[in-house]
Amino acid sequence: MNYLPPGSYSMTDTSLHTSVPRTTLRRAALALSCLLALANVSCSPSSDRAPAQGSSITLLKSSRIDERTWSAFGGFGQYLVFLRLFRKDETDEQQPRLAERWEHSPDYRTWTFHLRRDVRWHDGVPTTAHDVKFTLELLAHPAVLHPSAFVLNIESITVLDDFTLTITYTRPMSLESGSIAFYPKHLLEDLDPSEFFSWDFWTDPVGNGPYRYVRHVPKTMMEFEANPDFYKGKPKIERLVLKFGPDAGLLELLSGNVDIVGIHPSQIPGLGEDPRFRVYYSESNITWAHGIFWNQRHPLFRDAVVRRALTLAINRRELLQVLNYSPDLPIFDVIYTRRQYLQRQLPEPLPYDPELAKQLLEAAGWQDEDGDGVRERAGAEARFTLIAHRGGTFLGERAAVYVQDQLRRVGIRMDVQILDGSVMTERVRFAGEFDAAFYRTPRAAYRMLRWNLFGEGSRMGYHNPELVRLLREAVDMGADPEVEDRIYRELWDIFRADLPITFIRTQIGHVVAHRRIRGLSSPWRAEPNMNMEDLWLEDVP
Amino acid sequence: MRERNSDNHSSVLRLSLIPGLGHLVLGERRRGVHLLAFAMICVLILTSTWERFLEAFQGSAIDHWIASLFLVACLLSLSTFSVRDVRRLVTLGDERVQSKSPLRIALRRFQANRLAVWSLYVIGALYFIAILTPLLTPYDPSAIEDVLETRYLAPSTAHLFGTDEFGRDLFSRAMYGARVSLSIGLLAMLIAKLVGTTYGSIAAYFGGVVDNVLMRIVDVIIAFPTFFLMLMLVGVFEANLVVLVLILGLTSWPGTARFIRGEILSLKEQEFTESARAIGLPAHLIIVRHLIPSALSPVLVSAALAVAGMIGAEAGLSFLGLGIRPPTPSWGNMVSAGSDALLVAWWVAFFPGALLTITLIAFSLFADGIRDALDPKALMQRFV
Amino acid sequence: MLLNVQDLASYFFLDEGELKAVDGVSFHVDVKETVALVGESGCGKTIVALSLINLIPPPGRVVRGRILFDGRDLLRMESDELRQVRGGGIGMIFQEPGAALNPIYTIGDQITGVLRLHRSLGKHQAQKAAIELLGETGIPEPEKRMNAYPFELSGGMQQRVLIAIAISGRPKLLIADEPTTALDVTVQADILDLLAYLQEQYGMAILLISHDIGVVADVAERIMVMYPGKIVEIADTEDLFRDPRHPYTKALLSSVPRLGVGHNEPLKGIPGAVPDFLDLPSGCTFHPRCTIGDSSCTSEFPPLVDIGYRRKCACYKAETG
Amino acid sequence: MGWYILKRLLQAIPLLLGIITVTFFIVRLAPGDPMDIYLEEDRGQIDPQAIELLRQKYGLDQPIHIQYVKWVANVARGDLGESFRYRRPVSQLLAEAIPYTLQLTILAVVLDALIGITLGIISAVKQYSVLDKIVTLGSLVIYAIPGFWLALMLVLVFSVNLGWFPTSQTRSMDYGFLSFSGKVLDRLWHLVLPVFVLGVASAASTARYMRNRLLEVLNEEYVLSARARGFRERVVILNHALRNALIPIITIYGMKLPFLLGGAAIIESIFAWPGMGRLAVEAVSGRDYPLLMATITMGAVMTVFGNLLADLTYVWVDPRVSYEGKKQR
Repeated sequence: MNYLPPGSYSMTDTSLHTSVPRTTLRRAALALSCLLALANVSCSPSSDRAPAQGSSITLLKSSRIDERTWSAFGGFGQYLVFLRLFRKDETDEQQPRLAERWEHSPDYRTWTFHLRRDVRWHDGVPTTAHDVKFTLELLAHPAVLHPSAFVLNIESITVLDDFTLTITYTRPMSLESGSIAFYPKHLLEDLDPSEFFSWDFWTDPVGNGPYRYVRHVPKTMMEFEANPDFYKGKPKIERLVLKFGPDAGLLELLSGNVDIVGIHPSQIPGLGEDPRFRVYYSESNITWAHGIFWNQRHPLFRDAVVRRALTLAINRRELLQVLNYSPDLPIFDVIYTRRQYLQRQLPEPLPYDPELAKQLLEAAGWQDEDGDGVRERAGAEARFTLIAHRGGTFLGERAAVYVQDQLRRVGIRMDVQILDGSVMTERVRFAGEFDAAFYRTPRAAYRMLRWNLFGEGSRMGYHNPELVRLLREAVDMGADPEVEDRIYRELWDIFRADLPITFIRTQIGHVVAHRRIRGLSSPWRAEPNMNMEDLWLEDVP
Repeated sequence: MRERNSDNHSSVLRLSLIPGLGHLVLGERRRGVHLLAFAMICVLILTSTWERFLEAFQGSAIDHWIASLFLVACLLSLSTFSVRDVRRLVTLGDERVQSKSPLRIALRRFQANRLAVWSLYVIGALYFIAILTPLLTPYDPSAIEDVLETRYLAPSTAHLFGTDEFGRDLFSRAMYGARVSLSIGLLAMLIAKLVGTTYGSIAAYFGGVVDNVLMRIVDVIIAFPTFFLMLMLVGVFEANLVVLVLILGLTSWPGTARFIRGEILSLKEQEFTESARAIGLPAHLIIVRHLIPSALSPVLVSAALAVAGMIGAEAGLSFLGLGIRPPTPSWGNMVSAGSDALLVAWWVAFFPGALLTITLIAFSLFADGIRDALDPKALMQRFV
Repeated sequence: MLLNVQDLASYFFLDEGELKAVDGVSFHVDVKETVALVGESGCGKTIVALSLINLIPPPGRVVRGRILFDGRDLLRMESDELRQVRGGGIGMIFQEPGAALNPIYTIGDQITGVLRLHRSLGKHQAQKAAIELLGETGIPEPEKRMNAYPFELSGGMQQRVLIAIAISGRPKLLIADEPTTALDVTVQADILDLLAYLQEQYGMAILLISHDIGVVADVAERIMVMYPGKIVEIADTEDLFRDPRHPYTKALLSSVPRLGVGHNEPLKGIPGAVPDFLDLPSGCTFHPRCTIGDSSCTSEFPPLVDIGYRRKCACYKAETG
Repeated sequence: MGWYILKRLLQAIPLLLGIITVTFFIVRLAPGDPMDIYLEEDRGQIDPQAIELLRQKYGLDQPIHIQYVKWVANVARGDLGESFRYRRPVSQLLAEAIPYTLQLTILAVVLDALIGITLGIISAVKQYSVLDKIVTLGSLVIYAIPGFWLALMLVLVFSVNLGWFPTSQTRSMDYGFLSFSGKVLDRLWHLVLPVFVLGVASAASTARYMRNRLLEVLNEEYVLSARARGFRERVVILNHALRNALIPIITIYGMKLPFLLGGAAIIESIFAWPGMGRLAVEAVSGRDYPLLMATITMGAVMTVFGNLLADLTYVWVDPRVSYEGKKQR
């Protein structure tokens, strides 16, 4: 549930993310090192750590997650204990996990999975196709209605033998949504599904993954040890602790209580230049593209030239840095497929060119005649309100502050209104009550269609039949990667000409880890799940 | 002899057009110095911000306009007050006896309380600065310039309170934050007191079933922990500035309602109300006349405390991200933003919090001062 | 002389200035004598009473003078000794019986507390003695009342309890500060009778403080008249009533209503009101209200001088002889 | 006494009904669809049928008055509904959270009483002394410091810089290996900062109140007469004055509960303390309406019972107050 997919990672020096002037940094670092020296001295005897047995690391999770919710709701933690059918690797290929291999029908609706035969639950019982079917049915059970089940679109499941099953979907599916972990049928089938989220099973789970449950302290931590029977062999790090800490994990990290924290980018500067840690980011969850939605019913945004001018006026490179994003991330003006993004096959974005932006605005009739710094046309001021999310993963507040200043420089007055998530959803997607919104769009064609961003009755006042046609085509034929890429390239021209959305960024996760933890890389492009069994520890001087 | 005197008077009066000078000539040093100092501060602000002052009358920003106008109004009213006061002094001459009205006595007692007077200065200065913010801020509070170079600058002469994550000047933002916090506090308090007084009066005036129903409603509202109630409301409604003021005000009136109702009911029962009614005077007139002095002290004290309470509550909500939302600065959300970078940039969270603390302390000291000054129980009454 | 007070002065130090509540008062009380201290409300009578046991509340204190009780100066006593005098040598009754009793303790607790303190009685003995004392002060069913809380008693009963407490330490002097003011008219006489009875029984002296010269007339042998901070006239009761010398005394007497009726009425025939302590007129503080005073009265307060047998007066215009 | 308690409990029923009514309607007046939070989840496309099923599950498809009646009936049966976010019965979540909040608030009250009453007494007895001035001014200042800011600064100094106390949470990681006394100490160690932040402001107000109250009592005639009867000053203050001054403090503590709960909301959020306040804040930010309604209702119910308890204690210790609830003099 935490947005942060602690992914993995090649090293990025922390200083890349913190471009604070050097003098300040030095002063801060000096102060900080004094503080930490003190902290180390007085803390070490009564340290927060449990007695160490072999190699051990501690991961911090937001305390909204606790021993009961950590796995029942999914989220990365459960993959330590429970296996999925497959996962994606660095090259964006599906890597076998519980499933050894799989095939699909020509229409991509029916998939057959062949399971490994050497996977056992931690209590010794073999994991079979019955467990898979049981789990899928359990999650969709009317008394459970697990959030993960909302996206399954399953029509039927047939177990062919103990290690083979076929799943028929209601529509063509790619293997992308493989986030479900499977649970042991023999332990759960007699439990009451209506109490699914309260089962004691979650507090001392029996899984089949690389780590197995050892103990927990209520509302505090959960401890796991390496599973010697893991099908890939015993993981290298012997002991893992999930600590359920505060939202602001930075203090825990700096106090030396934890080794890995999924971190909100706004906290990255808080690390200063602490040599103990490295920041990694994960590019895996690129399902979403964030940007400014221009509502074309607003007179200012009706004109594509103005939208182009506004895009030119925003220094998106600097904005990303303000948001503490890595400077080597791409800037884009179009919607893309996963492959296109990861291989950086994106068209050249519009540059940052405020002078050109001003010219375009002048040409479009927006001129500052009364000299108050705000342009107007036919008596109407170039003024609008941008709505953005409060806090959280959207970074809306921060981006809005920056964009407001950028637009002011080209004579556009932007007011900002910060709203709660559900209000944002209501206003942007259902009511269309906004001038401009800092929001996100799904990358996948079928979702864009479902959202009806560009169709008839578009909530952002942008109806483009050609775009809709291409999206439909992508849904029908896009299960084939080649075809999908081609259709998307056709979409690019429309996006670049019309600029209905000025894209700012994709969704990136940030993780801070202690230097002794190796095997992480940045950018991590596989799935947003910790590949804990591949990590190892190395002592640092 | 008499003519000479009046000659003297008119020259003193002319002199006192410059606030305070007349007083100084007449030997009223304390008041003279105060007036003069205040006037000089105004003039200083006016001259040092002359260009911005003029801008106000061209641009369209209403707060800027108000600030400039306020500054002028301050100077004018200082002069007028100075002249009038000097005229009063010279005409009264030696006969200025110290007035014995309870209000005067209270005022004198208040003046004797140094802490309370200082807290009043602090509050006055805060509101003064808050109104003049558009003239005074050294930087545009939302201007961003070379973020990567200017963010998280430590406090220095260029940036008294340092800069924040966007390189915005925290001193300027704190001033704008003061505006938000202080006006919310004042407005919400006014709403609470207004609603509470009206509600309590209605309950007491009608009595009977109406009173009973109204008071049961008060019981219900009082049963909620106020902060929880505020939390729920800001969560449920989109909290912009107006809504937030309403929420703060409308969750905090029941105490006042109870108090006013109690006062009125006890006045209703007293003899003079009965006798007034007997001679045909409307009872509510009598009640209002007696209510004001008896309720003045508790209402004033609780009003001062309520402003502090509202400012504190707003800061708490904003700290949790539920009150005033960025980019509008408020002390609470500034502390919240600063808590991200507590270790590398302590100043971001420290200064707004410190200002908030100073403000709250000033209000409670001020309330304490009023309470002592208006305490109806003169110390010695019982024994002598 | 049981009590001899010389030049007693008690000031309050307020923000507004010095408040001279008692300013150079001298008088004496003989053994077994009943003396009354009379004056309008707010003239400092209570402060005199509190000064006698050195219990002026802050910010006030006794600033000078001597209080010789049984020959020893109360103001120079060690605190242990002083506590012996309080309650043991000098008993005190206050104006508001309801306020002078601790509301959360039973009558029994309060009276036995004093008995055990000053008479060193055991728990059981104290209990018995308390019941006896309550009976003696005219409380019906004293055993039952022992367990009553003050609020369960009427004002008259409360005053009797207070008297019982005040005499439980067998004091030689009982100071009764307005003992009847807060009570119903019907009860007032009973309480005064009780005081007279107890005085006889225990051989105490009584210093009776009242604003109502009519009330004390029947009980007191001598009367002292007080005007803000000062005693202006002392005389035997009959002498005073027959032949008042100080103009203030005269005014007081002329306004005497029937016994116990209509207290707190302004004085008839005296214009003006009791002056503000913080803003006293110069010289004789009575002069603005005085009918016979002249400019000589405004410079200095007249000393309290002997003007005849057992009587003193502080007025330049008072006829001697 | 039994009858009195019963009577007071019966009187509380309409109050409780009012509380749950107010909560229900405020939350239901909210703009937006409660189910939108599922659209917010970072989970891609959501099947509209699933949303519809959830809507039915939570009874949101029914008209509002039916929902209201059901809500009241359910609350009366102790069923507070199911959290949208946690998908667990709210009563379970509250049962887990309330003990933590009680730990915090009760210890804060204890700290408050220890510091506040003691300082109040000392400063009243030594009125006008330097200590008195420090206490009166200090209490004003401390009372005015916003809790969240104080908490941040204390964490900065005592947790991060000095490392004396943990930054957050309720237990250490090695809690399971500790002996019983070790466990108790560990829990207390984690409670130090939050309890201090919560308790110290409260103690400041108690100290002021206690001082004023005791000064008032010390001015009472019965205290003067106790002195006039020759009791020692210590006896006068401890036996005669203090007991009288302490009685109204009981009511103060009854009234303090809502403030402590409100303060706990912020403090718990800062210290990751899994109590009710944090749950409420989370429910607000997550628009978890069942959880929100339940925590707010629970806060109010706790306040009502806190006041009831204070009233009962009052009746018990003050002889002037009879069970009829009238104060006599």
